[in-house]
Amino acid sequence: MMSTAAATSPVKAVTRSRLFWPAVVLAVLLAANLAFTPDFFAVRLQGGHLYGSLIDILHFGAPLILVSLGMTLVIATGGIDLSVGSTVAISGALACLHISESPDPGSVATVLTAAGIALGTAVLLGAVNGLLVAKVGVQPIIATLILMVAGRGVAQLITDGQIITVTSDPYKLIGGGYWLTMPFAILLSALVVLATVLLTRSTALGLLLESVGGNPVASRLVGIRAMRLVALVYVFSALCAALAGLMVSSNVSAADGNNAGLWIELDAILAVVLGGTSLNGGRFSIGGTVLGALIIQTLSTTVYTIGIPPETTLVFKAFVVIAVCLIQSPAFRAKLAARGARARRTARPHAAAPTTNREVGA
Amino acid sequence: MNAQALLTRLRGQVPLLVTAVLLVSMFSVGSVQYDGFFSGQVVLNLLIDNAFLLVVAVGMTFVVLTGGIDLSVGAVVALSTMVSAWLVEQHGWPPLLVIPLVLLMGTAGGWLMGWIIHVFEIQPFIVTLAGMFLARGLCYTISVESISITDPTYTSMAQTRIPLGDLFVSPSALIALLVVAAAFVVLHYTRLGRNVYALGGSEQSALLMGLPVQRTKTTVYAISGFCSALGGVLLTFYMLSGYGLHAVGLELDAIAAVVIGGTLLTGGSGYLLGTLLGVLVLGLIQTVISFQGTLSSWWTRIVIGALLFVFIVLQRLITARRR
Amino acid sequence: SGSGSSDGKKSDGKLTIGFAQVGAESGWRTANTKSIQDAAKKAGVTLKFSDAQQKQENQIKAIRSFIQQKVDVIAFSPVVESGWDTVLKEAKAAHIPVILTDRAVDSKDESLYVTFLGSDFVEEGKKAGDWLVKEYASGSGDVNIVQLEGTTGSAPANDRKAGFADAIKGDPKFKIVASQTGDFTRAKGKEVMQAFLKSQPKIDVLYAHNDDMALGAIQAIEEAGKKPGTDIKIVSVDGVKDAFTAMSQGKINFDVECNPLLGDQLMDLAKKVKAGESVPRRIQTEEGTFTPEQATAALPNRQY
Amino acid sequence: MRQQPVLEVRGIRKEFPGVVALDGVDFRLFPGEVHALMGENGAGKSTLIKVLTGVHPSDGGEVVLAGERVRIAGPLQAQQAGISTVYQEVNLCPNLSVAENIFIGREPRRFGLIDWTAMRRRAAELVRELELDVDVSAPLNSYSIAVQQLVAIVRAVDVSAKVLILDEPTSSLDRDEVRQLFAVMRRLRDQGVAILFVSHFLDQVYEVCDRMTVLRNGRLEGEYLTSELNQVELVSRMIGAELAGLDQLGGGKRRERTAPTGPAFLQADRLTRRGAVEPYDLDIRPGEVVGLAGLLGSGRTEAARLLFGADQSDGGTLRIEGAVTALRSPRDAIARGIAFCSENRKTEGLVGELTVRENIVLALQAARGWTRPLSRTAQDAYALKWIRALDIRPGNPEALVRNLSGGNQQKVLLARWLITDPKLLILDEPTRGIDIGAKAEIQKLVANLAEDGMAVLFISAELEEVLRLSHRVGVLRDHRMVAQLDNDGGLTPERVMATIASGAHA
Ligand SMILES: Nc1ncnc2c1ncn2[C@@H]1O[C@H](COP(=O)(O)OP(=O)(O)OP(=O)(O)O)[C@@H](O)[C@H]1O
Ligand SMILES: Nc1ncnc2c1ncn2[C@@H]1O[C@H](COP(=O)(O)OP(=O)(O)OP(=O)(O)O)[C@@H](O)[C@H]1O
Ligand SMILES: [Mg+2]
Ligand SMILES: [Mg+2]
Repeated sequence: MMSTAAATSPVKAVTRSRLFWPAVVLAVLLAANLAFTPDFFAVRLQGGHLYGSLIDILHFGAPLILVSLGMTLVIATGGIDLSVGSTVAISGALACLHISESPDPGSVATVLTAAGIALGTAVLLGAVNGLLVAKVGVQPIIATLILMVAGRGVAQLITDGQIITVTSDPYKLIGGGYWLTMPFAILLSALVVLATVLLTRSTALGLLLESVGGNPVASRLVGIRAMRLVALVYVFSALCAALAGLMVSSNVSAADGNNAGLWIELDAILAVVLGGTSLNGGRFSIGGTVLGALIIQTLSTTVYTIGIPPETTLVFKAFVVIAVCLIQSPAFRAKLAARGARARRTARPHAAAPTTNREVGA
Repeated sequence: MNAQALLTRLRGQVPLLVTAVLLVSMFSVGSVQYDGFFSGQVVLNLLIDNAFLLVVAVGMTFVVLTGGIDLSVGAVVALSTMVSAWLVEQHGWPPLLVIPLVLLMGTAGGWLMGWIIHVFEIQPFIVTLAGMFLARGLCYTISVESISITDPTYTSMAQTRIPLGDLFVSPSALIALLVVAAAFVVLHYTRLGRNVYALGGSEQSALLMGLPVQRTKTTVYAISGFCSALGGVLLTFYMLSGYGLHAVGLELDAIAAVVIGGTLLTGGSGYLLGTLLGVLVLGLIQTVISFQGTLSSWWTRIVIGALLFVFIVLQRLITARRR
Repeated sequence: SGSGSSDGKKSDGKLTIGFAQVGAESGWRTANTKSIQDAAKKAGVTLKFSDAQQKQENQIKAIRSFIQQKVDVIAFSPVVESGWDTVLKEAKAAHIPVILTDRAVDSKDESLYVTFLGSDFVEEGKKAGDWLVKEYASGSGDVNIVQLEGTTGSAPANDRKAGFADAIKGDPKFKIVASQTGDFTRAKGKEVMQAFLKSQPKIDVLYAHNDDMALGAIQAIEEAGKKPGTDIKIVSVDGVKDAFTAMSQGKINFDVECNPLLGDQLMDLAKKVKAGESVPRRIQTEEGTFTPEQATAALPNRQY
Repeated sequence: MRQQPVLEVRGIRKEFPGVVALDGVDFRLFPGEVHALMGENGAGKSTLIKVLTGVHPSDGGEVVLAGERVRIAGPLQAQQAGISTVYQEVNLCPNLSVAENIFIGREPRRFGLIDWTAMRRRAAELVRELELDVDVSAPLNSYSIAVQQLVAIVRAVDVSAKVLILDEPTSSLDRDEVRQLFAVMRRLRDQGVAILFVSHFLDQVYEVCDRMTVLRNGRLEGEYLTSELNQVELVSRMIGAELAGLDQLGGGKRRERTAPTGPAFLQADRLTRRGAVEPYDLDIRPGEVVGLAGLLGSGRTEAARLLFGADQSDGGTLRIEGAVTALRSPRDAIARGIAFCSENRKTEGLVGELTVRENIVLALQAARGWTRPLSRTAQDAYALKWIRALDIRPGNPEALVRNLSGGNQQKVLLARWLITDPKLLILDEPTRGIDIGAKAEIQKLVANLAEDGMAVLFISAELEEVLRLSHRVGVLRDHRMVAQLDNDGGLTPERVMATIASGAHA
């Protein structure tokens, strides 16, 4: 339940690390795939691109990682952002609309403007969320639910309910292209993750966020501008979602107002929680979130590769999620260890003399 | 001192009153705006059409009051419709056996989730999300098609109209109101109810005060499971079919209704009657939309969002000013 | 404001239709909605339109409110087949005729609706399968098929899967080696196809339940260094414009049309029904199948 | 005391990751006695209580209740076995009413349903017994920490158990309340209840306890009859060293200093907030320590919060360094060099999930803004400096604050504000739950800071402490500043009490 940070040995330091159990889970999932597809870990160079299942996981996981990243900071402040899926759709729609209507869809300038429009709108949307939560004092879940519902309508309004297909090489690069043999999306989200880690951990931002999420009353009394921080965090989340939206639409060269980012908020929250960040706010772990997102993506890939029929996919997922949570739960491990110890004790011939223990009230 | 006590208690009800007033104003605006809107039947239809949501939201209220969340409700509703339809139609079981069985199943499922949440200290979000996957998945393993129900018990429950003067309600609506009344009594007049609030206020304190934390938690999720299953039964009456894609996203509607009703998602504070109002708000928005009748699909969503926005912001601003 | 004023509306001779749409979940659906809205305008019909956001309960509520508003005709595309009896009985009691579009309901009581106008998803799947059987009639080796299914549990997915399976079941050389849901979306179609390409050593044919998934899968196939349409044959359903473009480039081999443009037909029907004329119980929309050549020819005047 | 102990523990051991909190502790509690559990901050008193009542599972040893070995699985089971406990941090539900907090779990019922009227009536009676004037249907969190502490006591006492455990129940109570509590304790003792009492106030311990058990560093030091161990000896047992004399501990005699003159740092002029404090005047000069005295609920905290912008005043003016200032938020106040160490460390002070280091630098970091982070070296330096200076245990800056003992948490809170080097330091019950050694250190520290030119507003329920430190004492009564007394050496606790009682200017 609790642990002091005093690590006594390097081994313990590793197992106590908050990333240890998510990493174990990810490794187990990947290994399970290997059993079904022997060349699952194979990565080869094909046509100048890295090609392989692992690359796919990272590639398709990239937007989820981004969305979860924003979600992590929101959750750290004790909030939640349901609107990310809609933001994904809106940003893709705006960018594709701009590109498809521009006379020169293939030019870098057009693509940059398109991205600028999408990200700029995201800032606005995030600010609305932020204001509702921080200033008006609406509960985060309901504040962002508004945009979740309306936003998808806005996205469809932008695309006129159709799927906007674009042909633009520079735009294709964002989510579907390659750079230095790697999918650009992976590099981009790695960059954003890195930047966020730097931003939160080498400035005081992380500490202040954790403080606001951990104890809002105390945070006000130490002079933290909680309102501004909270509002900012929603803007950041929207930005991440918008970037993910660019990726998603760029990857298929089309904007789908209705389906892009559908239910991604649930996946993102799940990723954050699997990564060890509590929904109650406070301590957050970006590394954990990345692992969590990869776990979710790997799980989908697993479903495809080992050929689970669609009817049973959800049952399979349910069991995996529960198993993952149990493995990660210190309480579960403690109970398991206690049971093991008890079994060993009773197995020993010179067990302690039987005691007349009475369970009080039990 | 007694007057003061009364005053404090009244102050606690302000958000509820504000919500009610806003609801009435919304109805009035609708009546002015649309023909045929200003009628008792429109109000009763709110109950008839949202009976299952109301029941589910009541269960959700218990969970949210303890500071938890139950994402599985929509899927459990779907599973209940599926199991009912499957057993009644394809196996010929009698409804009077099937309905209690389904309720038991929901309750047991909820109880199990609560148990896992408490004993293994896993966040409710994940456990109930897994529950959601499982319940939906089980639907599909039964059948990916929808199953129609022609059983006379179900059809009569579906089509019975209880007259109220010129107007009518459905049995489901009455059942839902009964559930609200029962839940109100449980929350406010039993130890369980008070333990629920205590747990939401501070789980640590509740434990140290010697309250039965584990039992309360599992009970609360069991109640939510029961309500979901009952919601499923009501939905079966309403739709006369079982289907794995029924009630998709219902969990969000239920949570929204609870939160709009003034219950804090962090637990410990809220009102059951607020949940009733929350459900009515959502239903009324839906009604306004369908009376408008000129909105394209996307404008429907945008207007729902906008109405929600106006409602929430007004609710917040008015209650905040009052303090 | 009272309920009496709806009578006043009727007296101006304008027909009022309440149309309860499933939602706007795909480009196909949007084209369907648009066709109905445009046709209503053209025919001078007052259209009460309601979007159910893919929820049956919302559709039921919408139909109830149409009854409340005393429209002349109710039309709707059922989200699912079952569960309509109650509300349709209410409509019947209010003497409002009901027209089903796009998909039938499984009600035993035939009197609950006057007619059905729409497509047959099973037939579409069958057409796709039939083409495949013909295409491979001469070959003898195994034909490994991967299937991209629509949203699990949804009617088109169920029926297109069943129709297809039915058509190919006669010949054991057709093997569906992998089948997953792609949720009717391009992104999912691409993602699933990418996984298939890695886990399946040999894929001959891709059958997609709609064009969007096929279009996503084409990208995945290209990225894997294969030629869609040649290395892997592609069969799809819907016939949207983007798919026609892909066909004209030889990337899709066969497309079964599922026509969303039934607005004009619906308005005609509604007028007839209101006027008391008798109409057929079931009206199939005009739907074709397309080969790349036909598609190339049809591409310039494709509307959606 | 020939009888059998009602509660006995033998060889109790409790380990937390990295800390052995209890190491083979024996302890006996007899019916009809008040037994003190003594030890420095972090000695293991609260842990022993938590192990006894099943909050923490023990790692060894046994618990014997009325002659039978038992395994107590949790507070619920402890209560059922007749052990009623007030834990150190107030552990009640802030969202419930006072009455519910007293009765929850054992609400009076009629026809199976809770009888609200009876519950409120009985709660009001119980509360009146302690001469508390509170509205029992108001939510608990509308009351100060002291009131909450009393409510917790009322709850525990009313359970009428065989064993009553009180972990620092008096840490924020004033004399009157303590007197009333002791009366209740004596009455229960006479009825045969065994009472375990923890306090850092030696006078209180000697006043009410029959025997005591001393812990040091998680080990049993010994069990003594109060009458056989004098205070000096007790303290040396607690800290494990011989002491020259008690004087050192008591912080020495009152310092003889002349009150600084010169312009005030802060001047409140008819400052007020409706429902909280009546208009009051207050000047504080650099180098001056101003104390606030008053009974529980007299409005000291509320007065102080206005000076920090924690609450908004709705009348009067505030001048800081001569300029009229409206403090809109604590941040404003901090920017002007004011620091406020709140009385409720759990809800208004610490962020439990963060480490000691992070909690210590939090205020300083907030003031610098997020773009100018303190380097890790600087953070460590601050943390280690104050861990040493205040003897925070365990001395690991990376320990989570919520795992620290109550007294050590209080020290962390104090350290947080001391490193901001404020011009005015507002201390609301800074020594709550702090052991007597550390208390003396803190008092010395405050005096030194003032000598170096810091203005200090010092609030404490312990009047002696206020008088020892302050140049001037503001007296509050019923939310009204009734007097400001110069502490020129002649001011005694009795005179302050008299002022409070008469409510008039002395
Ligand atoms: N949950 C925990 N996890 C880790 N260490 C803990 C935990 N609870 C207590 N400790 C440690 O156990 C030791 C004993 O703490 P305890 O609270 O019993 O002290 P105490 O005697 O009550 O002190 P105080 O007078 O300050 O209240 C301390 O070093 C503390 O840090
Ligand atoms: N007679 C009373 N007894 C106890 N509390 C009261 C009484 N009257 C009012 N209160 C409430 O208790 C709080 C007292 O305010 P405040 O915290 O400023 O007092 P204090 O002098 O700091 O006393 P302490 O902190 O010791 O309780 C206020 O919230 C007030 O509403
Ligand atoms: Mg303690
Ligand atoms: Mg105080």
